[in-house]
Amino acid sequence: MKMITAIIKPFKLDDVREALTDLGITGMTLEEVKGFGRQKGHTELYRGAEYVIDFVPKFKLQVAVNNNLVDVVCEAIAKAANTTKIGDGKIFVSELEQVIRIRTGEQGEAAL
Amino acid sequence: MKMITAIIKPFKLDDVREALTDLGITGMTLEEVKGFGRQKGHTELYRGAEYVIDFVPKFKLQVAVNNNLVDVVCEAIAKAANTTKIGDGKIFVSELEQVIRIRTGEQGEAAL
Amino acid sequence: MKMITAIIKPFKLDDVREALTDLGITGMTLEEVKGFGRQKGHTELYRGAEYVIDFVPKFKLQVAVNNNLVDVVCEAIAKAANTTKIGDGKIFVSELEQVIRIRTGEQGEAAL
Amino acid sequence: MLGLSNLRRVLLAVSFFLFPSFGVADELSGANTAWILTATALVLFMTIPGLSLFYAGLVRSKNVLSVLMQCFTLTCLMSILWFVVGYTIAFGSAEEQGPFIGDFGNVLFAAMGVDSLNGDIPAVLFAAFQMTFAVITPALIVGAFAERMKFSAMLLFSSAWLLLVYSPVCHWVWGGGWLAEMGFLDFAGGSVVHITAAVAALVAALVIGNRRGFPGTPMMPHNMTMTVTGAGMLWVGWFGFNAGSALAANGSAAMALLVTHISAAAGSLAWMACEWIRHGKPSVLGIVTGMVAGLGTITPASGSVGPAAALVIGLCAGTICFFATLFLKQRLKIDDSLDVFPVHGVGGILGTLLVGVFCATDLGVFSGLGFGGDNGSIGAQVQVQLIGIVATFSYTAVVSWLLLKLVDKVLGLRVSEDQETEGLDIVLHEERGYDIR
Amino acid sequence: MLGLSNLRRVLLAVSFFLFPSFGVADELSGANTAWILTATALVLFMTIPGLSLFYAGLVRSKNVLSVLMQCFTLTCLMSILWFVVGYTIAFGSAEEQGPFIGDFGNVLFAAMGVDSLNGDIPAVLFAAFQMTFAVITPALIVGAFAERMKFSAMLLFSSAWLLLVYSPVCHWVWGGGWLAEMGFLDFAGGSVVHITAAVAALVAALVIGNRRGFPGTPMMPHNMTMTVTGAGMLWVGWFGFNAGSALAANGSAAMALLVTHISAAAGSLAWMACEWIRHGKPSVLGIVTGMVAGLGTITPASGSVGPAAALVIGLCAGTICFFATLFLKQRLKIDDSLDVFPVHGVGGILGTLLVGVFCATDLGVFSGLGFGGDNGSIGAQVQVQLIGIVATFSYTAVVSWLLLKLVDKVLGLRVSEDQETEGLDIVLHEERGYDIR
Amino acid sequence: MLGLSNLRRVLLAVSFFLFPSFGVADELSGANTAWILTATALVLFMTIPGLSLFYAGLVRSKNVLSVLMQCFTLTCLMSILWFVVGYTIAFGSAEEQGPFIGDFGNVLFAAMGVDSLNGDIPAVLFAAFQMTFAVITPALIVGAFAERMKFSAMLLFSSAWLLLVYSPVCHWVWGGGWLAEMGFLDFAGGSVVHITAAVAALVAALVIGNRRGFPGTPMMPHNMTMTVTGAGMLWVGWFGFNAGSALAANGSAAMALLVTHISAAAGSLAWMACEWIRHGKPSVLGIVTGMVAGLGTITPASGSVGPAAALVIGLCAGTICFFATLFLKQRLKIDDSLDVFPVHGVGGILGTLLVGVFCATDLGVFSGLGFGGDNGSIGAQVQVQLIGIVATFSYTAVVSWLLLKLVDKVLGLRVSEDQETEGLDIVLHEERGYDIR
Ligand SMILES: Nc1ncnc2c1ncn2[C@@H]1O[C@H](COP(=O)(O)OP(=O)(O)O)[C@@H](O)[C@H]1O
Ligand SMILES: Nc1ncnc2c1ncn2[C@@H]1O[C@H](COP(=O)(O)OP(=O)(O)O)[C@@H](O)[C@H]1O
Ligand SMILES: Nc1ncnc2c1ncn2[C@@H]1O[C@H](COP(=O)(O)OP(=O)(O)O)[C@@H](O)[C@H]1O
Repeated sequence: MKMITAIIKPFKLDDVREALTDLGITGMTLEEVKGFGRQKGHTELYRGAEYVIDFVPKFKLQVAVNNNLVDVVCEAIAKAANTTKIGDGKIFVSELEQVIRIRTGEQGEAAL
Repeated sequence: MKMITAIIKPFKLDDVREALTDLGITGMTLEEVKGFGRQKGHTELYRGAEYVIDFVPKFKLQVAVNNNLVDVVCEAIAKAANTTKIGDGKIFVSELEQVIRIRTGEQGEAAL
Repeated sequence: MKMITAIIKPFKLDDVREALTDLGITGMTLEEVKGFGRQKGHTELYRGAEYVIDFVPKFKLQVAVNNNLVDVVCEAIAKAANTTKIGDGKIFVSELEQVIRIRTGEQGEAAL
Repeated sequence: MLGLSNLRRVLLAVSFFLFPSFGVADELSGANTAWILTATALVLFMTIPGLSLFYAGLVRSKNVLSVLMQCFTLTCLMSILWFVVGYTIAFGSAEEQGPFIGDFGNVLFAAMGVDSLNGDIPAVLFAAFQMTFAVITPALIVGAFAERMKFSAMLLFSSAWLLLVYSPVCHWVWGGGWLAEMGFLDFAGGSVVHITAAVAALVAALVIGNRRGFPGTPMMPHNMTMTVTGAGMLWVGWFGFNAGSALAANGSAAMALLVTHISAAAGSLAWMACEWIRHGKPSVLGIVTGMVAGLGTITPASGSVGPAAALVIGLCAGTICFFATLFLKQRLKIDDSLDVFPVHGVGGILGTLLVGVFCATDLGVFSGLGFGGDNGSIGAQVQVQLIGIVATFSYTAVVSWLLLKLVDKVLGLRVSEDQETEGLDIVLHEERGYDIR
Repeated sequence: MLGLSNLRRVLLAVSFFLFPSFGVADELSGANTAWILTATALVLFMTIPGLSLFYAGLVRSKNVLSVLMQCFTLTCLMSILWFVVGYTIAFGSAEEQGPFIGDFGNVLFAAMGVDSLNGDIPAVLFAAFQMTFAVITPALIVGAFAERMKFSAMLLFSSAWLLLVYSPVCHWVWGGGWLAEMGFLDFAGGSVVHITAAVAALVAALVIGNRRGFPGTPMMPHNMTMTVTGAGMLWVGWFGFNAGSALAANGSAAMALLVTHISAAAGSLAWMACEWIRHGKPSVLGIVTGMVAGLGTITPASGSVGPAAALVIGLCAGTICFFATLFLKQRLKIDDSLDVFPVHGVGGILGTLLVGVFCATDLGVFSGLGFGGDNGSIGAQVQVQLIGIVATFSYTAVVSWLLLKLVDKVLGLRVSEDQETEGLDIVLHEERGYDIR
Repeated sequence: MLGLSNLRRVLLAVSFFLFPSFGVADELSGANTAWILTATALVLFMTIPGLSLFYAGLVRSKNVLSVLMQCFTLTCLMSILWFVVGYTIAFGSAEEQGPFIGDFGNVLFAAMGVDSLNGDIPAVLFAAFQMTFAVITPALIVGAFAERMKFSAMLLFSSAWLLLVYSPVCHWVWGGGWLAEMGFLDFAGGSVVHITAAVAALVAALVIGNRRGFPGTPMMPHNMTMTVTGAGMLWVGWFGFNAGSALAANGSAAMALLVTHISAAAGSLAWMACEWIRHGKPSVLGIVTGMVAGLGTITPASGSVGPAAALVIGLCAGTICFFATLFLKQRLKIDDSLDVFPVHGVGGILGTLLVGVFCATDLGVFSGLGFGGDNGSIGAQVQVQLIGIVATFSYTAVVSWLLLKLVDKVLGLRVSEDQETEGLDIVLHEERGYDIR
C-alpha cells in the first residue's frame, strides 16, 4: 500500500475530493498547512510595520491506497488540482507497511 | 524504527495518550485534521443555504517507535480508540529511516 | 528522495527557514502541531478547576529533498533549531518514492 | 431660523399628535437633549460596532476586514458628506421648504450655532442625530455586494448615493417634502432608511453579479458569535433609533421603545418557529435575522402603534421575511449576499404598509396613536403609504442603477477573479483578520 | 389606574426616603424618563450581548452557539410572556394589591396608554424597564445547565418559571406584596433576580446532573476574550440595572451608580487577591468573576448604602464567593457549570443580608441611607432580610424542582450522550460557531 | 461645600461662557444628572470593553489575556484609589483650592452625601464621572509596555502614577489649580488624559526596552476584528467623554458631541488617505488609528470649537499622527508597542495647541466659542496652551521615569526572556485566550 500526500490550493479541495470519490476512493484525511515555495506570499502592513508572509495557506490531503491505484489517483489529483499557475502544489508518494481499521481490527488492504 | 500514525476521534485522545504512556511511550505529536470516510458528516443550514460538511474533525497522532514496539503500540491504540462505531479511524505504519534529537544530536533509537 | 520532517519550537521557525533557504532549499510545508514529550506543558486554572496541559505547541516542517542533501539539511535544521533546552524537538527521515509537481506534471527530482 | 422650521413642518405633518405644544417650545429642554445625546450614541453604536460585526461574522474569514473596513469608512465619509452638504439637502435652513430637496443654507452647518434650537433641542444635536442615520443607511447596502466589490468603487457609489438618493428621500419624508405633506407615516425610517438601502442592495446584487461559486460552493459564516454579538448591539442601539426619533424623552419615546422591543422579540420567535417547522431545527442565525426583520418592520410604525399591534407586526415580519429570503436565494438565485433585501426591504415595505392600518385608534387592543396629516381612515392612510413605498422604491432603484453603471465605467465595480479567490483583506487592505495560534 | 399605585406602594415601603415628593408626582418628568429610557437599553445590553458573551466564552467551542441561542431566545420569549401576563402577575393594575400576586388587569398591558404615568415616568417605560429584568433573570440560570440541556426543555422550563417563580416573587418584593409590606430592602434585585436565578440554577444542576466527564475531563473556556468582553458589558449595563432602579435621575441614582462601581471594583480585587495568594497567580477569569460577585452582592443594597460600605460589601463578596465556588466544585462536585450559584446565589444572599446592616445611618463613614418600612434597628432589619431570603430561596427551590421534573417527563431535559459529545451547536442548531481559516 | 466650589472655579476659569447661570445652580438638574449618569457609563465603556479590546487585538495571541487583565485590573484598582484619595488630591473639598493639589477633606468621599451637589448634579456623580477618567488614563499607558511587563510591577507603577502624576495634573487643570487660573483650555483631557498617559508611555517604552525581536520579528495583531470592535466602542464612548465634560445636557454638550464626531471621521479619513497614497492600500488598522488620533486631538478642544474647525483639527490629527507613528517606529526604533505616544501624545499636544487658535470667535466658518480666562487673543491663548503642554509633559516625564526606575528596583519591570517567549497569559495568569476547535 502507498500513502499519497498532496499539497493543493485550498479552493481546489472540492474538485479533488470529487475526482477521488469518482475513482471509488472512500477515505482521506485533510490538514490545513502553510506552504513555502515558488509562489510568492504577500505583504502585511500594520501602522508602518511591514511583514512579508512567505507561507501561503495550503491543504494537505492524505490518501492511503492499494498499489494498483497509485497512478490513477496521482493523475486524478494532479488533474483536478491544476490551475497552471505557480503554487499548484505537489504530490508525494511513500510506502505504507500496514493499515489497521480501529473499529474492526481489520488489517492491510481490507482496512482501506 | 517505524512511524505509527493514528487517526482517531478527538474525544478519545485522553484514553489513547494514557494507553501509550502506560506502555512507556514518552513522546508523540498531535495534529488536528479532518477526516472523510464512511462516517457521515453533518448538514449546516444558514438562512436557507444548506451545506453538507463531509469532513469530520479527527485527531492525528504520530508516534515514532522501535520496531519491537510496533505491534503493542498499534494494539494499544486500537483498543483505546475503539468505540465500535463507524469513524473510529485508522492506524498507518511506515518505515522510519532516521531520527535525530535536535537538542543533543543523538540519532536513531537513542533519539526516541 | 527523502522526506525530512522536523518538529521544532515555534519561535525557531524563522531561523530554520533561513538556514534552509541558505542551503538552496526552495520549498517546504509547515503545520501547527502539539507535542508531547519530556518538555513539561503547563497548568491552567479556571475558577478552581485545574487542568494540566501536556501538549505544547510545536511546528512541524516537512521538506522533500534529494538523497544527497539529507545530511546537510538535517544538520542545518538541528543547528538552527537548537536552544539546548528540553523540547527542542526531533527530526524524522523517511523514504519518498515519488514526487509530482502538479502544475507541470514533472516527476521525481525535477519536481522538487 | 436654523433648520428649525422645516423640522417643525415634518413634526406637524407626520406626528403632530406627539408634540401638542411644540409651537411654543422655544426653550431648550435639558431632558430631551439628554435623551437625544444618548440616542445619537446608540445609533452610532448600531453601525460601529453593531452592524459591522453582524455583517462581518457572516462572510468568510478572508473577507472579514473588508466588511469592517467598509462599514467603518462609510461611518467617516458619510458623516463628513452629511456635514458638508447632505444635511442641507435633506433639511435645508429656511422656514419654508420645497417638496423635493432642502436649500443650501446649511452647507457646513453654517446656519447653526451652539445656542440654536431645533424644536427644543440644540440644532446641532438634531443634525448629529440625523447624521447617524445617514451613516447606517449606506452601510446597510454593504451586505449585498460583500466579498467582491472594489473598495474604491464602494466609496464612490456610496458617496453619490447619499447625496442623490438618501438625502432627497429624507427630505420628502422628514424634511417637509411632498410625502410629509401627504401625511405619510414613517416614524424612524421604514422608507427613508430600510427601503432605500434594501432596494439599492438588490440593484447592486444584480448589477455586480453573484460571488464566484454561488450558490454551489459553501460560503458559511466564518464567525457566528460575531454575528450574534452584533445582533444584540443592533437591538440595543435600535432603542436610540426608534425611541430617539420621538426627539423627546416622553410617553411617545417610551412607547416607541416598547413596541420596538416587542416587535423584535416577536420577529425573532416567528422566524425561529418557521425554521423549526420547516427545517427541523431552530438556528441562532435564524433567530437574529428574525430580530432584524422585526426591528426593520416596526421602524416606520414605532411612533404610531401600540404594543399589541407590535406583536402582530413582529410576527408578520419574521414569517414573511423568512419566506422572502428563501425565495430570493433558492428560487431567484440572486446573491444578495447577506440578505439585505428580503430582510430590510421586505420588512421596510411591510412595516410602512402596516402602520397605515395599526395607527387607527379604534382597533381595540390593537389600536394605535392616530393617522398622519389629514388622513381620516385606514384606507386613506394605506393609500398614502403605498404612494410613499412606490415612490421611494422606484426612485431608489433607478438612481442606484444609474450610479452603479457609472461607477463601473469609471472604476470597475468588482475585483478580479483571482483577487476574489484570495480574499479582499489581503488584496485590498494588506491585513488579515486573525492570527490566532 | 396603570399599575401606578402598586409601584407607589413599593416605593413607599422600600425606599420612601428617596422620593419625598412622589405623592404629587403626577406630571411626567422628562429627566427621569430620559434616564430610564437609557437604563432600559443598558439592562437589555446586559443580557444581549453582555451575559451571553460572558457565558458563551466559558463553554467549549462546540457549544458556544447553544449558549448564545438560549440567551437570545430567552430575551425574546420572556419579553413576550412578560407583556402578555408576567407583568400583571408581578405588578397588577389596581391601586390596592394583594400580598402574593398582582391582578390580571394588565394582561397585554391593557391598562396602559401612551400618556399613562407610573410615578413620574411613562407607565409603559416602567413596564419595559422591568421587562429587561424579567429577561435577564431566567438567562442567568442558563449557566447551570449549559452544554447538555435540550433547547426545547429549556424553553418550556424557563417560560413556566418566569410565570410561577419570578413574577410572584417580584410581586412580593417590588409589587406591593408581603415582603414589601415588611420593609424588606431589595433595591435592584438581590432576591428577586439573583437569589431566584441562582437557586433555580443549583436545583437545575442537581436535577440534570453533571456534564459527561465532569470533573475529570478538561472543560476549558473556549474563548476567554469573549468572557472578558461580556464582563465589561455587564459592568457598564449594571449601571442601568442599579442606578435605573431609582426610577429617577437624582442623587439616589447617582449614589447607586457609585456604590455599584465601587463594589464591583472591590469584589474583583478581592477575588484576585484570593487567587494570587492561594494559587500563586491572578487570572482574568478570576477577576471578572469577582466583578460579578461584587455586582450581584451590591445589587440589593445599591439604594441603601454609601460608598465606604460598598467597599466592604465588595470585598466580602469577592472573598466569600471565591471560597463558595471552590467548595461547590471541588468538595460537593456539583457541576453548576458556569458557577451561577456560588457567585449569584451566595452574593445575592450576602448582599441582601448586609444591606440590613449598612443601611443604618449611624455607622460613621460606613453609614447608609436608612432602614426600610417601619424597621428601626439593624436587628429588626436583618430579621426581615432573613425572612425574605429564606422565603425566596425555599419557594424558588421547590417550584423549580417541580418544574424541572415535569419538563423532564414531558420532553426530557437532556440530550443523548452522543449528542453531548458531538456538541449542541451542530446537533440542535445545525450551525458552527467558528469557521476561521 | 463638597468639592462644588473647586469645580465652580474650573468652570469659571475654563469655560465660563458655557454656564452663564451656574452661579445660581444650587438645585439638582434632573436632565443634567440623566446625561452625566449616561456619560459615566459611556466612559467606563471606553475602557472595558472598548480600549481593552482595541489594545488586546493588537498583541500576539499568547499575550491577549495579559492586556485584558491589565486594563480590567486597572479599572478596579484606579477606581478604589480614586475613591480613597485620588479624587481629593485632584478636586479637594473646600471652596478655595491651592495651585498644585487639592486638600484631603474628601478622602473616602467623606464630604459628600446623597444630596450633595456639585454644580447642579449630585456631587457623587461628578466624582464617579471623574473616576472613569482616572481609570482610562493609566489604562492608555498599557499599550507602551504590552507583551513584556510584569503584572505586579504594572500595578505598583500605575498606582503610584495615578496619585503622583494624574491627580495633581488633574488639579492644575480641572481642580482650580494654577493652569486653570491662567485660562488654560482643556475641555475633556488633551493634557490631563492624553499628554500625561502618552508621555508616561514613551518613558515606559524607553525604560523597559523593546520587545524581544523588535523590530525584525513579525509581531502582527492577532485579532484585527477585536481591535476594530474596540475602536467602534471607543468612538461611541467618547461621546460620553467629551460631551459629558459639559456636565450638562445643553448646547455645549451637543456641540462637543458634534465636533468629536467630525474630528474622528476626519482623522480616520486623513490617515486612510496618507496610507493609501504612501503604501498603495488603505488598511482598517490605519483608519481606526486615525480615528483615535482624531478623537484624542479634538478632546481638549471639544468645548471650544465649531464643526468646521473640528474638520481641520481632525485632518491635521490624522496626517500628523500618521507620520509621527512612522517616525517613532521606523526611525527612532522605539518599541512603544501599540503606538501610544505618536497617537495620543502627538494628538493631545496638537489639539491642546489648536484649541488656542480655533476657540477664537472671529474666524468666520472656523470660529469657536471664545478664549479661556482673561485671554484676549489667539497669541495669548496659544501661549497659555504652550505653558500647559510643557508643564504637563515635563512633570509627567520626570515623575514617570523616577517611578519606573523605583519599581524596577523593587519588583523588576520585566519578565524573563523565556517567559516573554512563552507568552504572558500562561506565565502570569495560567490561562489561554482561545481554545477553539
Ligand atoms: N521540497 C518541498 N518539500 C515539501 N513541500 C514542498 C516542497 N516544495 C514545495 N512544497 C509545497 O508545495 C507548495 C507549492 O510549491 P511552489 O513552489 O509554490 O509551486 P509549484 O508546486 O507550482 O512549483 C508549497 O507551498 C509547499 O507547500
Ligand atoms: N484511505 C484513507 N486514507 C487516509 N485516511 C483515511 C482513509 N480512509 C479513512 N481515513 C481516515 O479515517 C477516518 C475514519 O474512517 P471512516 O471510513 O469514517 O470510518 P472507519 O475507520 O470506522 O471505517 C476518516 O475520517 C479519515 O480521516
Ligand atoms: N516518539 C515520538 N514520536 C513522535 N514525536 C515525538 C516523539 N518524541 C518526541 N516527539 C516530539 O518531539 C517534541 C520534543 O520532544 P521532548 O521529549 O519534549 O524534547 P526533546 O526532543 O528535547 O527530547 C515533542 O513535543 C513531540 O512533538
